Amino acid sequence: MLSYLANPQRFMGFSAWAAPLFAVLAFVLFAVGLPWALFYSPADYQQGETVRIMYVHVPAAWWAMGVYAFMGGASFVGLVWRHVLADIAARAAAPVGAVFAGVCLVTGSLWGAPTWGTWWEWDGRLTSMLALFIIYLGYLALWSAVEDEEKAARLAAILCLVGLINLPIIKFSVDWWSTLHQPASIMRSGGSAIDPSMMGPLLTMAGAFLALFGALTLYNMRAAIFRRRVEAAELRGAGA
Amino acid sequence: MTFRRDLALMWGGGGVLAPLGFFLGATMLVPLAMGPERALLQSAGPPLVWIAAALAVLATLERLFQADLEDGSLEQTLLSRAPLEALVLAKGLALWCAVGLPLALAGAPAAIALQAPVERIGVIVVSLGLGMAAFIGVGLVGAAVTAGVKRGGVLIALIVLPFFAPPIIFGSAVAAGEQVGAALAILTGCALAALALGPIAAAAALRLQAE
Amino acid sequence: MTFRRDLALMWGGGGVLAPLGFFLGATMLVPLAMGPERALLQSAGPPLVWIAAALAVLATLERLFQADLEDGSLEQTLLSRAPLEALVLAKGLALWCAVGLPLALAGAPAAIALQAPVERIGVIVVSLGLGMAAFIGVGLVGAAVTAGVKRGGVLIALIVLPFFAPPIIFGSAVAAGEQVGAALAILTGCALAALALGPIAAAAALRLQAE
Amino acid sequence: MSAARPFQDKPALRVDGLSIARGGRVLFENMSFAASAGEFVELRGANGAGKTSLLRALAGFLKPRAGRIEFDGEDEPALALHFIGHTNGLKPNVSARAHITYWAGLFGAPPGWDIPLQSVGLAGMSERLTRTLSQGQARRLALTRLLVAPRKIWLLDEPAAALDDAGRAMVGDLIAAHCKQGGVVVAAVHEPLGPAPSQTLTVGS
Amino acid sequence: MSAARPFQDKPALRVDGLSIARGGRVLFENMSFAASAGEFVELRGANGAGKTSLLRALAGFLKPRAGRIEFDGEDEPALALHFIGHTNGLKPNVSARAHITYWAGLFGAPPGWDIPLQSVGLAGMSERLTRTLSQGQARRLALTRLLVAPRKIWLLDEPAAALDDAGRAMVGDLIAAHCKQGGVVVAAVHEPLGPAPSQTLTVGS
Ligand code: HEM
Ligand SMILES: Nc1ncnc2c1ncn2[C@@H]1O[C@H](COP(=O)(O)OP(=O)(O)OP(=O)(O)O)[C@@H](O)[C@H]1O
Ligand SMILES: Nc1ncnc2c1ncn2[C@@H]1O[C@H](COP(=O)(O)OP(=O)(O)OP(=O)(O)O)[C@@H](O)[C@H]1O
Ligand SMILES: [Mg+2]
Ligand SMILES: [Mg+2]
Repeated sequence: MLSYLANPQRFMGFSAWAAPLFAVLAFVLFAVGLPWALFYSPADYQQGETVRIMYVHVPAAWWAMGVYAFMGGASFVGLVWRHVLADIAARAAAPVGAVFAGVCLVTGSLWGAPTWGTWWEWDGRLTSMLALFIIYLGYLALWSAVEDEEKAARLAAILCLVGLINLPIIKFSVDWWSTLHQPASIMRSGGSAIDPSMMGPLLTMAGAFLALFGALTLYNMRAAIFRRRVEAAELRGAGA
Repeated sequence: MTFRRDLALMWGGGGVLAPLGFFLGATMLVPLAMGPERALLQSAGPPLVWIAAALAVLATLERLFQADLEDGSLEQTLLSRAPLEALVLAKGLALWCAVGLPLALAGAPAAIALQAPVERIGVIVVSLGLGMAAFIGVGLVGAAVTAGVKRGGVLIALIVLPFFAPPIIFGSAVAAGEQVGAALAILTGCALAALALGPIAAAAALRLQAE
Repeated sequence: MTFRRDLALMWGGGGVLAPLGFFLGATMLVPLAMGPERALLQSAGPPLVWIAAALAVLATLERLFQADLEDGSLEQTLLSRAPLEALVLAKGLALWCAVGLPLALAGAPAAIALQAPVERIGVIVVSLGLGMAAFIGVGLVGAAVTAGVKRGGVLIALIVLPFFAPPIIFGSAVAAGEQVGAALAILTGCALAALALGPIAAAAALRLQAE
Repeated sequence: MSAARPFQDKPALRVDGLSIARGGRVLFENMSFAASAGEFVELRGANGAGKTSLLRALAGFLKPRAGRIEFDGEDEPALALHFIGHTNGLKPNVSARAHITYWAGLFGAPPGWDIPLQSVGLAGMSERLTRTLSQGQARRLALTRLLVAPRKIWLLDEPAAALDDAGRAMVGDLIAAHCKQGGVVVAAVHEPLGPAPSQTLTVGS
Repeated sequence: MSAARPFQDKPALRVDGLSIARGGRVLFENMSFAASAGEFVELRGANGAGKTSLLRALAGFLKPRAGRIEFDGEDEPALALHFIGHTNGLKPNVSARAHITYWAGLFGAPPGWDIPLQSVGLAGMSERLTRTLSQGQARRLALTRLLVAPRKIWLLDEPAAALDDAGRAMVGDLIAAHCKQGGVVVAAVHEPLGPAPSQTLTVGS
């Protein structure tokens, strides 16, 4: 599958229908998940209605990390097998991941104000999530600061791989530090500790975020490939 | 290896004292800015030693490889018999000897000036030494990745600071006397990981920088 | 004059963002190092904004004239029709616009992050702006005197930091909300004096640097 | 005629008993020469002889150990000369055009001046950052300083370094034209530049 | 005989269909040439033609747009060549001797090597900081890299820049001697260096 798509020509063919498909899927999942989460799911017995922030916060947090892991994989492929499409994929995913991280931070701090009584604390998880957000920004800034695209791709890939180390830190920060933020209750060894009635909307929203990521990334990649084709044509023109 | 390291030490030694002056100046300014309240200094001071150290390293990073790139000595390094990773590691170790070690030692008077308890000075110096190694390992990558870039300075800060966070958190814990043993262990881990992986990533980046 | 100033602005604009990243990074590290104790941050934080700003300026000074000396553009400046004092002043003003002003503005979020009361943000930004002018005026002299020197970095720190003390003391008073009026007046005085005398001394030093 | 030779009537450069030392070593002693309007003085000498040091002393950057340098008819000699040293004086991340406008302000270009990139063979490069220029292109850009604002005395340190044959010819033509206008050119060279020098000084023993 | 020409039997450098672009502009396309042991290849071309870019591509610093560069008989081409670029690769506050010892370590000088300052006309300057060297002296110091450790292929970018007549002759002699030993020299020049090139390539259209 991957090696099949590694050809830009075939990728363009595939993404021509896959990108809109993901977009439609995201739309449908949001259309189902948002009302479910906001109106038809139970309020928490402790937190009341504010718990509904969770349905945005948690998927955003998951996919902020997930997108970074995806970029890590793509960067590795780009570095080792010199694959242009992998470089483009990593670059295309980054803004989406940055936005997810930003959404996680904003919803988290909106949620923190009523429940913890503070917008922001320098606790382990919050800090490492902020670090992830900054790493995203640094990655994007590096990419745009280097003029030569191929060089930019390699340098950014190196940075991305180095930044992977932050993911386990975010994941386990709640266990390593004694903190405000609650420890994992869904994805943990020994089964989920969350009420099943919350699980449905949460997973739907997680699916919606994933589909959104897929759609945006594919569209970004297509745009990048079109731009490169135009530039390559100009270069050929200048040489002749 | 040691031979080359010593060479690199002299080589990279252009601005050895600068970060030291920077560091001592910074810690000198703290009491001025905070006023002479002892209690405040006592709790805020020791962590500030860490911040000053991190900033002193940060300030040296921008020119670390950029100078080599501009004056053509990076090209020569690429033609060397020794693997580039080893040369970068040597540069990192030289930087640690030239900047990290003096800063860690200067941490003693600085910590005293900032009212850290005297019996804690020993661990503070050790932890600073470890932390500097971690900063430098990460800093090598930031410096290498941004070497040819127009606005290198901000980029380095942006890239490197998220990675500076863990050593600072645990280092300040040591300085504040909390969970010293565990924090020292984590700092050692950070330092080793940074010095092991940093040069590899930095060398890969430098290879791309010669244009 | 304005014409030349704008030119100098573009000219000196190489590393505009670097100090900003440095400053914001520094203020971000503070709470990491000090731990999340709110009370401590509240009293220690605002003065730290000043220290971070001073260090950010200090970090830009080393290369301020050294780059001009190395690449031969200082020679051209000496052949200019405009008096060197005016050119140095223009460089100082450009530095203030490019570094000082952004830093002063960045002081607002930084002060908030360090738990300064919201109603005090206005004066903090104004006082930072004045303080940056004072730092830059003094910094020009330090940078000019050490431009051709082997170990410029420490020297600048040594020369410049004693003169940074008064603005920092009064600026931190503003940030802490003590005697704001008087402190602002003194800061204005510092800024004017530094900008008036700094370029004269710096120009005299630069004339000797072309060898 | 006088419009064509604006510098003609003023006298020019006189050096008397000049002696220069660098790092505690005397490079040369008791050098004397004079150049009047329209003269092209060629400086020759081995590497390390002191050509650059002499030119820097003439420009006022280096204090001689002894001797006098006079620019007759000029109160402020620094305002009467252009200096092209070994270094080009370029900022890597600044465009060619921005350099030239900066110099125009610095040296006081006359009203109606034009960006002289065409004349040094850099047509179409005005927006290029100078770090993307080749060595010879950078040297050509540095030479535009001579054309941005007219100044009587040109002190040139190996002006044709890194230039190709066309570039050397161009430098020769610039010098010849300047001398014809009554300017004075003092140039350190390792190889003749084209126009016949009116005097050749050998620096060093 | 074979001791005098240590590189003789190995084949050397081959370039096939090379095409180089800088900043979105193609400098040249489809360049091919080969040089065997003992050859001196001269690169000519106007300023900005692409001589430096070609040499950097040969050294492996610059990735060509298309084409192949082969160093026959060498697994690790970077270890088989010396590169002297436009910049000298000197640190201003480090002494000449320290530079040379550093290079000796970097390039793997054979045991019993000697500091070759005499051979480039810098005798007695080993303790000088390089910022106190004149332009030509600095270039000579950079050239000592060629002598510290023997390498088969020399890529030289205007090696005689800033050198006086004696210096140019010295560079010519170094090249001739290296070719005689079976080395390969590729040098970009604006003026002939002395030894007759075995081939002259003109870069650019
Ligand atoms: C700016 C502040 C916050 C940040 C940066 C943040 C960050 C994160 C991250 C990164 C995760 C994913 C963890 C994982 O999958 O292992 C997460 C999950 C979660 N967060 Fe937050 N959070 C913030 C504030 C809050 C607040 C205020 C609450 C509620 C009081 C909250 C409740 C949760 C819950 C319930 C989860 C799911 C935990 C799980 O089952 O894994 N967060 N948050
Ligand atoms: N700062 C310095 N300290 C000590 N000696 C110096 C210094 N600068 C130059 N010298 C020495 O002064 C002498 C003259 O240098 P100068 O640069 O004037 O020579 P030059 O004739 O221009 O040589 P080149 O042809 O190589 O450019 C040289 O021997 C040089 O080593
Ligand atoms: N980084 C870059 N970005 C864009 N263009 C570049 C870059 N570097 C070089 N160039 C252009 O590539 C061309 C070739 O440059 P190169 O330095 O190879 O020329 P050269 O033949 O060595 O010239 P010279 O004789 O002046 O040294 C020039 O036109 C130059 O402007
Ligand atoms: Mg000279
Ligand atoms: Mg060239």
